[in-house]
Amino acid sequence: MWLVKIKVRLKKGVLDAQGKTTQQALLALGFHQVKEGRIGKLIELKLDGGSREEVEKEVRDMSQKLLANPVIEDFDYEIEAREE
Amino acid sequence: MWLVKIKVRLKKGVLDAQGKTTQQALLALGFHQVKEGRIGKLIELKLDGGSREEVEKEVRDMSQKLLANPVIEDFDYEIEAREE
Amino acid sequence: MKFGVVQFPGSNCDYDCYYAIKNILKAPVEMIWHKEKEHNLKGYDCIVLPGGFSYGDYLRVGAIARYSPIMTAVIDFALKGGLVLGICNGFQVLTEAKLLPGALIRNECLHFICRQQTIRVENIDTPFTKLYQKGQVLKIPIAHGEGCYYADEETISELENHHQILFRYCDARGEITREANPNGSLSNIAGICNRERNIVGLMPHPERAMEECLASLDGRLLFESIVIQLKQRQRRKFCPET
Amino acid sequence: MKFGVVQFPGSNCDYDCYYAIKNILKAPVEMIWHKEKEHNLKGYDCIVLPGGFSYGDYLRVGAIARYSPIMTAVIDFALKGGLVLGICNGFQVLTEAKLLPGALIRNECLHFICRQQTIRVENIDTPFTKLYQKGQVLKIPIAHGEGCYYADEETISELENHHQILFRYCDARGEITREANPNGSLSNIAGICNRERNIVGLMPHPERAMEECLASLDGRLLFESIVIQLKQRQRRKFCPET
Repeated sequence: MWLVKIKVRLKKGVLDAQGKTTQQALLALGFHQVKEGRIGKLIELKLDGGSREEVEKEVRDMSQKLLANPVIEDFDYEIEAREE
Repeated sequence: MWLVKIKVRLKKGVLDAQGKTTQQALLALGFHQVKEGRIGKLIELKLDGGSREEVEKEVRDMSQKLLANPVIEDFDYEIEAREE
Repeated sequence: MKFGVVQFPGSNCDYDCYYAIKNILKAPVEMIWHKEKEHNLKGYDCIVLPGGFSYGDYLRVGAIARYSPIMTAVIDFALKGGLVLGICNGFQVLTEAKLLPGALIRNECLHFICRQQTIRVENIDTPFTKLYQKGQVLKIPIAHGEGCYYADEETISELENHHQILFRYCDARGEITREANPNGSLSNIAGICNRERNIVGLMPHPERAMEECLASLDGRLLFESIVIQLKQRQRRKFCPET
Repeated sequence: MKFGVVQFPGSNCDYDCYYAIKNILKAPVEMIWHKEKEHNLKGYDCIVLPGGFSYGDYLRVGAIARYSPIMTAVIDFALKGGLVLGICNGFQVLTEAKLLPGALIRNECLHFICRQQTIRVENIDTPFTKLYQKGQVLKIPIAHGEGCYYADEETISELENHHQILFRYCDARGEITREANPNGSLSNIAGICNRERNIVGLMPHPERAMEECLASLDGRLLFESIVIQLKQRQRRKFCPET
């Protein structure tokens, strides 16, 4: 069993309205040190079987096809082996 | 300057409709190995000044107040020092 | 007697509420802009948090609206016993502000739901439901993507034990079934109140079920319950001996 | 001649489109359920992807709908030259399916916008806009939370160079200004087509601006343009010598 953590972030240059609003809300709450806020997705999948290399190939493939939109998003990932 | 990565996940037991739908979409796309899918948030903040301890205190505080809702979500975080 | 309807950026049922109170109830009502930090809500008797997509539902539904400047006054007003009604997004804001327990999460089904829904009146011992009958089945529209009520088991038991569940999703005959639950809410919960019974949140839109042309009048008694309650309060104020 | 309107789970403007085509255009139209994998869209001349919140907008708007079984047929139909119109969520699905360039992201302003909007017709050399006049200002409602058009600079230049920008947000006098831009779209883009001009996506809802009672008739010419195009095609088919 593999645990895969895929992090999907808006590309630099793409307006992150949610991140900006959250930063402003933090400032309004008195957290004046917050210089920037960005919000991405943390997608965690459990995958069956295969070698690490196979899993890695699958993860790239599903990220490019569905999990991230390359027009606006970048992704990276971590793969961990897990006991059942 | 500090870069803080806050990961907000739905608690175990809270229905993750988005994660489930995404898993089903991956299965429909032929990624049959996907046994579970969960979707959380990756909140990345840049913070000014302070010691690591101070930043950690701030981050806990803002997570509890705004970034995560303890009724349905858990959070953890990483703090990295960054050159300007 | 005066109602106040709070407007957040992204509120879109604010005028529905305003219209319902002013033109159908014929009760005094004013709009209150969310930025009014210094507002103490003096002179208001019931505050309505209307539906919509406040702040685009960023982060979590209701999360950012909860820290709007006006909310300090709303919390203060509520904790002093003022009547507060949160509808749809307003219910979400009330849970985020911890004025009501639990949270609203994404619908179990895949999508935003917008349709007529039957709900059953579970408790009438509140200023918001006194004119209904216990067990009465109402037809009230729902329109939400995040209306699945969630709380831990302990909280749900507490809600039950203190008769805080006011409305449950039901079928046309009033049966509380899994099929009649549109969004996966625990215990089919559609609306609750706090233990003091002056704060109510519900996902259905009673303000959209108050005229013949909208296919149901079942939302009317909710607002009329409030008006009667406020009139009684007023009378008590002027004739304290009664 | 036949229109088809695709229904995804969470589509909610499907009946608006169906009604507009059937009752106002008086053209043949059928609903197509998203699960119809084997559907080859034979007999259809124009496919409409309607607005709504397909699959609750999970992951990204349009992302999951894009992999619905019916989309294989839609892509095939589109690449063979069939007319495809994506409105609002349908536009988002078309970009996710890469039938149109770019992406739609969250509105720059904080919230879901629902209002009348003026847009300017930028190009009339398409089957969807031929009955308009270049520069004409239309009043068409918008209703979206994720309508901010984004593409990299190169793509925007290409869209310009190939006259693929069909509609831009403008003020009442037709000026393309920052203030008239409701959602932060690059170059005020409200609608585009592909290079072959048979696939169009736009955020405004022309199907909601086709009757007097809806305060604008400006959406009508879009659908009537399609009908005229299809009639011409049909004529050519039967009298190939003309």
